[in-house]
Formats: sequence, structure tokens, C-alpha cells
Amino acid sequence: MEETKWEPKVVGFLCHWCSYAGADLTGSARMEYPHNIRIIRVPCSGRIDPMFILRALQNGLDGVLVSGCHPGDCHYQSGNFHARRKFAVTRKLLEYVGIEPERVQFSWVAASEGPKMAQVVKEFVEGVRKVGPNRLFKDEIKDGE
Amino acid sequence: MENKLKEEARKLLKEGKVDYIVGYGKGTVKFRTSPLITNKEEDIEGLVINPFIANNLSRYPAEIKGKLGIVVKGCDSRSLVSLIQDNKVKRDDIVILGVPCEGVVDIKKLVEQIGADIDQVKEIDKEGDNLIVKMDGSKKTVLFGDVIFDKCFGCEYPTPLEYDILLGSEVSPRVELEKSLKKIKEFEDINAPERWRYWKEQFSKCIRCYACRNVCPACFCERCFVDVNIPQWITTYGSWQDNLVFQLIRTLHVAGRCSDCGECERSCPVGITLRSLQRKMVEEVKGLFNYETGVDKDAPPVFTHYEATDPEEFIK
Amino acid sequence: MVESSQNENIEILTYSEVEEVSGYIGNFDVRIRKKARLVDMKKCTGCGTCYQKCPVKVPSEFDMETGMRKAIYIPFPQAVPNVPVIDKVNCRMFTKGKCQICQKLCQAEAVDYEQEDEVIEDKFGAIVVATGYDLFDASVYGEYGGGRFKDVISGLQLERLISPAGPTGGHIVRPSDGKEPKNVVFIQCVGSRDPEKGFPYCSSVCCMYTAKHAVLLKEHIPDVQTNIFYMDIRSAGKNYEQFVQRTMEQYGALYIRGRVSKIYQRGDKLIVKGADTLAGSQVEVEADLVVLATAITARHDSKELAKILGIPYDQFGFFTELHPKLAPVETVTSGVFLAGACQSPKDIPDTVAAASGAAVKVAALFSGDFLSMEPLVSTIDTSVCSMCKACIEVCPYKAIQEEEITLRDGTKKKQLKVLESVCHGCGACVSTCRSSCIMLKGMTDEQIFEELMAVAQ
Amino acid sequence: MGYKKIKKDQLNTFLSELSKDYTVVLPSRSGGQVVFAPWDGKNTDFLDWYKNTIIPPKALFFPPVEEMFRFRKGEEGYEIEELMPDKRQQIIFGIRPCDARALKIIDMLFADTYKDPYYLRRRENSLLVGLSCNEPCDTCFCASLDISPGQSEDVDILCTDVSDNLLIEAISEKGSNLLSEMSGLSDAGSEEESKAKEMRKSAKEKIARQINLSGLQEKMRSNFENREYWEKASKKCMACGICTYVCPTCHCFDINDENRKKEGKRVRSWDSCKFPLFTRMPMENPRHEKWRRMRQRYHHKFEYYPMNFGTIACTGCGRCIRECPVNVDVTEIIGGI
Repeated sequence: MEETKWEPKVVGFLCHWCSYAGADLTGSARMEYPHNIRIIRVPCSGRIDPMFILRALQNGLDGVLVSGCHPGDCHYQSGNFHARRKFAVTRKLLEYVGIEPERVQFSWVAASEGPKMAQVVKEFVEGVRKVGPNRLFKDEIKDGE
Repeated sequence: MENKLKEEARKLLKEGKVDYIVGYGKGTVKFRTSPLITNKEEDIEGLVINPFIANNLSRYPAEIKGKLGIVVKGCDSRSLVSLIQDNKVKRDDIVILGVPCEGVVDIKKLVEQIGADIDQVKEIDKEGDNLIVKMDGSKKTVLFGDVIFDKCFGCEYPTPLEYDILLGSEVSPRVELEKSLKKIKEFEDINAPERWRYWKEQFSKCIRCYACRNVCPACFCERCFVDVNIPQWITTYGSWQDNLVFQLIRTLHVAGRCSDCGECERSCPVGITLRSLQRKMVEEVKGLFNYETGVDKDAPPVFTHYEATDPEEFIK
Repeated sequence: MVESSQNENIEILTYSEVEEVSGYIGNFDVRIRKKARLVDMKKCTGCGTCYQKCPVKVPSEFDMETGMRKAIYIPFPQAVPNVPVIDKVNCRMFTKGKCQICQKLCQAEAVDYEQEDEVIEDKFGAIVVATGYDLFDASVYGEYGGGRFKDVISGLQLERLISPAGPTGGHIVRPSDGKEPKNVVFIQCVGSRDPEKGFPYCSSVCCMYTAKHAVLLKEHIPDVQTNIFYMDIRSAGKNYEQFVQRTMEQYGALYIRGRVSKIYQRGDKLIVKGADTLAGSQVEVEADLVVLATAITARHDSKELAKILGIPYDQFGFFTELHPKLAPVETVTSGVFLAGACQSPKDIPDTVAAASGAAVKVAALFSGDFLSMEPLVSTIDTSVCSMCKACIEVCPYKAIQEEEITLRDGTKKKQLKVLESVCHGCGACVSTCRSSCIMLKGMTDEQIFEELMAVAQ
Repeated sequence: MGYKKIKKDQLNTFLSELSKDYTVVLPSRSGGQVVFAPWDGKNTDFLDWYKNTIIPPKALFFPPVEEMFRFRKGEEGYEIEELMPDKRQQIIFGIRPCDARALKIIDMLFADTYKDPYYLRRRENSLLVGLSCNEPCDTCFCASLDISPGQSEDVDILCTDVSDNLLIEAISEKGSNLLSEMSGLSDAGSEEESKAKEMRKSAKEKIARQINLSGLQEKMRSNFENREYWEKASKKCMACGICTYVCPTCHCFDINDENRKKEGKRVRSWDSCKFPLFTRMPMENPRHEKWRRMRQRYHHKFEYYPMNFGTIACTGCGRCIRECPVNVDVTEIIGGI
């Protein structure tokens, strides 16, 4: 009965210059995207520590979206290139230990790509909805809810 | 090999080329060796090289001031090179005494093979590909290849890649990659919730002694991120959740700098299969960025550099 | 230029290249290679005897190969400094080992074949990049002759032909036979606005200079007919549209909206075939001269320069400004400013505006004793830093440096510091630092973590 | 009360009977290691393979992580929810003499001027059934510390494995009361008794490792400032916390409050003097260098504890020697002073 009420709650770490601006554009262009996402603005995708992702999941968020500028477009020249390497292994490790890949999504969204932002969020939230609520970090005992 | 080591070590100390010799000495626990760090010539006689030299000594150069003559196996030499890349060790400050290594005996495996407690074993000799295990009144022969650490199966660089003095002739690699990756492959075949459950159980055992971190040559931080209290990412005491997150982040921190020496898993007093995480990362870093830890001391460390063509098919 | 060269606060280094830039805003260390011009600048009086008597003639780069120059030359009569340079590639002294005419004739004894490059290392407070542009090579267009027809020239070549100081002294003649053209075709957007063969962007100045050329042609050759093939007329500027209208109405330029499909030779004429999309018909023009408005492109070596300066560039090689609207002359590297077409195609007023802007930015920078910066910068807790220096590697601005300090007990200790004036606050160092000893002010782990906890509630 | 005995294959019945009133905790294999865990009601095969656990039984009384209480800011100040251990009675079955002694040693601290309610409640509600060692490990050196591997005064009941039988002996009154209520035990004959004596003697003789305690405290005091000694001794130490966490007598802990918004909890967890951050409050660990921390540990065990409580805080269980990744050996270090 809880399942019908459950709505995914996901967090998005968006870089200030591209993806955050892209999300802004989505709004100002009056495009809709799922309300399930809460956005945290960071200066650059290179600022994102894999710790943020794990911490979000540990605190019960159902998914984490990480988004930055397209390669070559980084406002800080190379932040997203460094981030890309980091994310590549992070994703592999999380998958290896058994975290559903749907829960952690990376994307490149430019400031002009309002529609893409909406699309990415929509697909991501749908993916999270499919894998269900995040119970990964719950203790067995407390699962009896 | 042992005699050559003693001879070279004595020479290095006598000529003042090094302040300390870091090698292996006889341990006080059966068949275990123990790091022997000395600046005295009379201690040199205690140096040993045998199939039980498990420790990765490359952690010491970052810690001990002065010039060191250090004994390394293939995998240890790569840790050392990685430390050179990370600016923690100056190449000129160390004299590397390389040990071509055929593999190191995992005493746990040995105990399983002989079906007896290690305390009952009196003597172990290596004869060719066999180990002759002498116990009270009985003798058992086990295949050397069956009792070495898992990491040794996949070892591509048994002879140190970086050395000043090589203490023996080169050993050809024992690349039994399949055997080495068997556990990882098997693990990947189980479904995600089961995999998660596995780690949950593993990290419920963790007592946060931080041996995994403290024995790891790649973990040289003055202050570990778990010890940061503003913000306190991870509590200093261990719930399995925090233990797991700690280890995952540690794994990411050492990714690309881990030479798969396996010290974390060997040291873990509660037997958490830590190497499985590390080895997985070694594979991924190799697959994604074609980078192997400590193979080239002039190569830029993998996570402070990038290529415009790095894989990104996972990014939408 | 002459005025600048006489200002005591301005030193002009021509025939020089920047080789290395390190340091940071207010403290740039720049290494400049002053190439050997083989003429002693201090001795030369600028009399001009040497290049008048030099026996070697080569096509002049400045005149876009519409005219010739000597192997010892000044690029154009008003060049600053008025000191010639020897072109080693063509000079007989270097190709054949003998000649020495210029040296013998020089009364000031300024010619020195043995002169070597001079390397200057100096400190500078700011850098303005104004390296200009290159022109698109139109020979990729087979339909315009692919570079085979002498009488298909670029707008800039026509500019040289019109110039009184140009190779023809201002007489407009066809390169092939020196005849005065009576029917001239202009083709706009050659390479620009063409993602297929050239570049998607608009070169921004061609509409206006083509109109100007049509006017000048008419003034020089009253019976000339100008035909202009265009895509749109982009005349967004003060009085620009009126000028274009005047070109059509008073100077009789025939504007044809459409593209040219083929140019071929018939006798001494060039036949230009194209479409008139407004009339909906094919047109064929018998032309004496065809002038291509070739695209403005980034300098061929702009990417190398960008790397030296530590500034970003776009996919076409133009340098990228800090912000397209709010910081159009700044770059992400503090203390490096942009002016002119090295940033994007610009016309003269825009270039002057940008240059003035950059100059004022520099002046404002130099006027203060302190520099005010965005507060979003990183700081290092050196007490817990383990000196792995990974942060130095990932910092795109070289904002993290090693320094040596003396402790109270007299021992020296190496540690890292962030140059706050150089840091842009991207935070790459923060996430790279495994021991979390770098903090980005205003975007600390703690702040982000609190945000996350609020989101998770 | 004399010796009782039970056939080893009858142990199941004995344990079942105990399980009626007590939670029986005994050695079992879990996740590849030996731990004390509640009895599954079936297996008694631990007699065949059990030597000792890696995590000492102190964890049953003083757990690695313990929530002490929770707090919540209500409308009228803070509400506190106490989290005392429940009053369930438990039997620790199979504790070794060295570890039983270790509990006696920790008792001195936790029941001294400060009486630790968490520890003491568990202690009071527990009954120790010891199991004497017939085959001590290579790393054991309890004999040097006046502990007999086969004998213990620190348990309530002591069992000795004599081939087919388990010899059972009540040591404390509590133990004697319990035994008198048990059915299914028979009296042991003199044959078993003498056999047990013999085994105890031989077990003690098997212990080869020694630690020299004569005049130790004097020696330690005069060696205290011998920096060179301690630097050399600690050179190979990796400064992890294994030795302290597997030590049956180490008892240092850290207390943390975890708050979020208006509620939180206070948690006590093990801490280790080997960590650079140990006692780093309010400023700095006074023992920043590794050798100072190592010296502190040994001095605490072999000098300060005897000074305060009259007994050395080491039982010779050998865990620290066995588990140390670099084989730092307490007998070597103490012996070298």
C-alpha cells in the first residue's frame, strides 16, 4: 500500500555554468520536468566528490543525478574532464557493490539545453521509479515498516 | 638471494649510501616474517628472503626520514613507484633492492591444504614447485601454486620494474588471470541485491581498527578523510553503513594508485574480503584508461590527468 | 602606431613571439623571443637604400600577394618601427652565400647577418591578447575555381588594390592582365555561415566591407558594374543600413540574393552562374573580376598561444571571454584580457571598443594597491596537507604553488599555498584532495553537506 | 563440591537445559571467523576446533559501539531516552582462562570510583563457563603472567576437556548453585580428576613464549626517557588499532554525540591509543609521534595499571602478536627493556 504512494526523491548536483543554467532555462521556457528532483548547485562538476553521491544514498535519497558542461565547454577549462574519469570508476564501483546503476546518473547538459535537461530528469526519475525506494542503507530491523 | 641481500645491505650501510635498511626479518609468529628496519650492521644478519615475505614495505619510505635501502617484491615496487609519482618518495632517497618473486604463501590457504593447525607445523621447505610441510611425525607435500595469495596468480610483474640492485634472476610472470579474477567474476554474476547484502554482512564485522588504511602504501594522508570532523562525513564509530561508505571512498581514493599488493585484506583481523574491491578497481582503471599503477614512474597519475577521448558512454 | 611608439610608457616589440607565461595577475613572468631581424635597430636610420637596391623580389604578404617585396624589406611604408628585416628564406646571402649588397650599401652599418635571437624575460602585470585573425582559404570551393583563376580574389586583396599605398598605387586592375575591370562580382559568405565546408558562424564584417568596396569601385571606375551575391544583408550597426541602401541606390550595386553555383573561364572573362532566389531564376554574369568575402578565422596558431596563456578557446580557435555578456574582454585567467578579432570576428568599432575596454580594465587593475576578487577561492590547511600535490596537477589556473617557510625553530618546511588572485573557485582541487585539506570558501563540503541533509529530510 | 562430568556427546542436552533460563553464548563460526554468538541449539562441535576468538569476550560486556541514550528537544526541554542493556541473563560458555582474567582486570576500572552502569549490568547478569586450554597457541604467554591455561579462578564454572568427557567444576558460589540445579551430570571419578590435572600441567608446560616481569616496573620507569629504544621498537608499527581492539583488557573509548535537528544520540565506541587522533581534544594528541603512543600503551599495561590497581593489564592471550600485520611482539618489546 505504501508503494502506490511512494514518489522517488532524488537530488541533482548541477554545475553552475552549464547544467544549472540549463535547468534554469527549462523553467523560464516553461518546460515541465518531474518535481522529484531537488537541485544543489556546485561551481563545477569537478567539484563533486563521490562522497556526495554516497552520502545522498546513505541518507535515503532514491537517486543522484550529476550533471556538468559538455567536454570542452567547461567554464573552468578541465573540471568536467577530471570529473569524467572520477565518475567512470565511481559508477563501476557502486555497481559492483550492488547499488542499482539506475540510481546514479551522469549527464552533460549545456546552458542552452533546456529541453535536454527536462528529458534527462524525466528519464532518470523514471529509472529510479522502476528500481523502487532506496532501502540500501536501511538496517534490517527497521525495514519492518 | 638472501646472502646477496645481506652483502649488498651491509655495503650500503657501510658506505653510508643509506641511513636505514628496510627488509624482512624472521618473525616471532610461526612462518611469518616481520619488517626489519635497521641502521646497524650487526642486524643485517637477521635479514631473510623466503616464500613468506608478505608485507609491503613500501609504506616505510614515506614515513622514515633519511635514505633507505628497501627490499621490494614486484608488487611492492609498483607501490613504491606510485609513491614517487605522488611526490611522497624521492627516487634519489631510496636504493631499491629488488626481489624477483614467485609468489608469497598465504598461510590461511596452507592451513586449509594440510588440514592441520599451523601451530603443529614444525618446518616448511620449498623444493621446486612443492612445499614440504613437516609436522609432528608426519610430512605433507603441497603444490606451491596452490597456497600462494590470490593476488600472485594474476601477477604480471613478479620481477620489480624499478630497482637499483636485483637480488636474483628475473622470474617469468605467472599470469593466471582467470584464476586471479575468478572470485570477482563469480561475484559479478550474482544479482545486485545479493551483492549488496554480501558487503553489508562483510562490513558488519568491521571494527574500524583502520589496519586496511594504515598498512596501505597508497594511504599516506596526514589526516584521513574519516578523521575530518567538520563536516563529519562518516562517524568515527562503526555502523555497517559508515564502515562500508568509508571503505568505498577509500577504494576510490586509492584507485589508480593501488598495486594490488593485498595488504589490506591480509591485515584485516576480521577477514573482510577487501581485495575484491581493490582488484576490481585495478581492472576498471586498466580497462577504462589503460593505466597500470606503478609501471611507469614518469607517467602522470591517472586521476590528476585526462584525455579528451576518455570513455563517456555512461554519461547521458 | 607611430604615436604609440613615441609614448615613453609603451614599448613595442615587433617581430617577436611570446614563448612562455607563468605567474599570475600582477606578476606574470613572460619570456619573449625577439627574433633576429639581421638589422641593428639602433644603427638603422630608415633610409631605405637597402630594400631599394635588394635584387630579390618575392610576393608581398602584406599585399596579400598582389604585389612584390624585397628580401630585405619593411612590410608596408608606415610600418613601425621603420627598420627593415631580412627574410632569410629568400635572401641570397642565405640561399647562395653571396650578395651582401645591402650590407655594402648601408652607411649606418646596420646590417648584421650574424645577429641572433634575443630572449627577453620580464615581469608584467597584465596581458592583452590582440592577435587578430586569419582568412579562410577559399580554394576548397571548387565552384569558385578552387584557386585556379587569377581574377578570383579575396576582399582583402581588393582592399590592397584600392589602397593608394598598395602595389598598384590605388589603380584597380585585374591580376591576370592588368586591365581595369568593368564588371565585378562579389560573393558573400565564402566559408562563413557554411557548416559543410567552412564555419557555421557569421564573419560579421563582410556585408559592410563589400558595400564599401562597391562604393569605392564606382568612385574609381565610374562605368563599373558591381554585382553582389548575398545570403542576407547584415547591417546591424549605426548608420550601416543606410550605407547599404546608398550603395544600391546611389552607386548602382546590384544585389542578388542567392548562391553562386559555378565560375568558369570564357576568353578573358569569368562566367559566374548563380541563382537569384528573389526572382526565382538562374543568372549568369560575365565578370572581369570576382571578389570573395572569405570568412574570418582564428589565427592558425591560436591554440598554442592559448595554452601558453592558460586561456580557453572555442571549437574554432577563437579565445573565449569570461562571460559573453558581463565580462566580454576578460578571460578566465585573471589578468589576461582580449581585444579584437582573436576573440570572434569583429569590425573596427567593436575592436576599438573591446581594446578600449581591455585598456581600461588594465588601467583599473593597476590603479589599486589591492585587488578585489570573488570570495569563492580555495584555501589549504597546510597542517594536514600531505604534499602529494595532486591539486597542483588538476588546477587549470596554476593557482596552487609550493612555497618554503621557516618555522619558529628555524627549520625550513615546504608547503602549498593558493594564490587567491588566480583561483577561480572551480573546486577541482577540493574533490581531488583525498584528505579534504583544501576547502572552497562559499562552497565548502560542510555547506554542500548541509544542503544535502536538508534535501534528504 | 567436587568434579562433575558429562559425556561430550551429551553436551547438547546440557546446553539445552542452560538455555531455558539463560541466553547461552558460545564460540561459533561466522563469516570466516570465530566469534561468541548465541547458541543455535544444535552444534557442539566447537570443542573440536575452538582455540580462541579474535575479538575478545570483552566485546560482550563492552561492545565496540554502544548507544548510551537518545535525546530529543521537546516543548519543555530535552527528553532523554535511556538505553540501558536489558536484564537478560546470559551464560558465556567456553571463555578461556586468560580472557576470564581480563574481565577481572577491566572490572577493576569499570567498578572503581566510576561505576559504569552499562558494563556492570551486563557483568552482573552473566555467568562465565570457562574452558581450559589443552593445546595453547604458539603465541600464548599466559603462564608468565601467572595464569594457568588449564585453571581459572575467574570463572563461575570451569570445564576441562578430557577425551570423551567434559569435566565440570564449580568455582564460584553462583556456579555451584547453578550446577546443583542441573540434571544429567554425573560425579567424576578420581581417574578423570587426575587426568585433568595432568592435562593442565602439560598445557602449562607447552607454553614456550615468555615475558620477563621481574623488576619490570622499575626498569620501565628508568627506560621511560629512552627515546631511542622506543623509536626503534615502534619503527615498524603501522599505527593501526588492531592490537588494542583485539586486546582483552584494552578498554579505551570515545564518546560522541550525533545530533541532527532537534534530536540525537550519545554513542560510546572503542578507541585506540595507537591512533594519532586519540585524546585529540580540545587541541592535540600529546603523543603525536608513533613511538610515544607505543610507549604509552605498554606503560599503561605494565606500569600504570599495576600502580593503580595492583595488576598488570595483560593476560598473555597473544592476540596482539598474532594479529599484528607487521608482527610487533609485546614479549620482545617488554623483554628488551
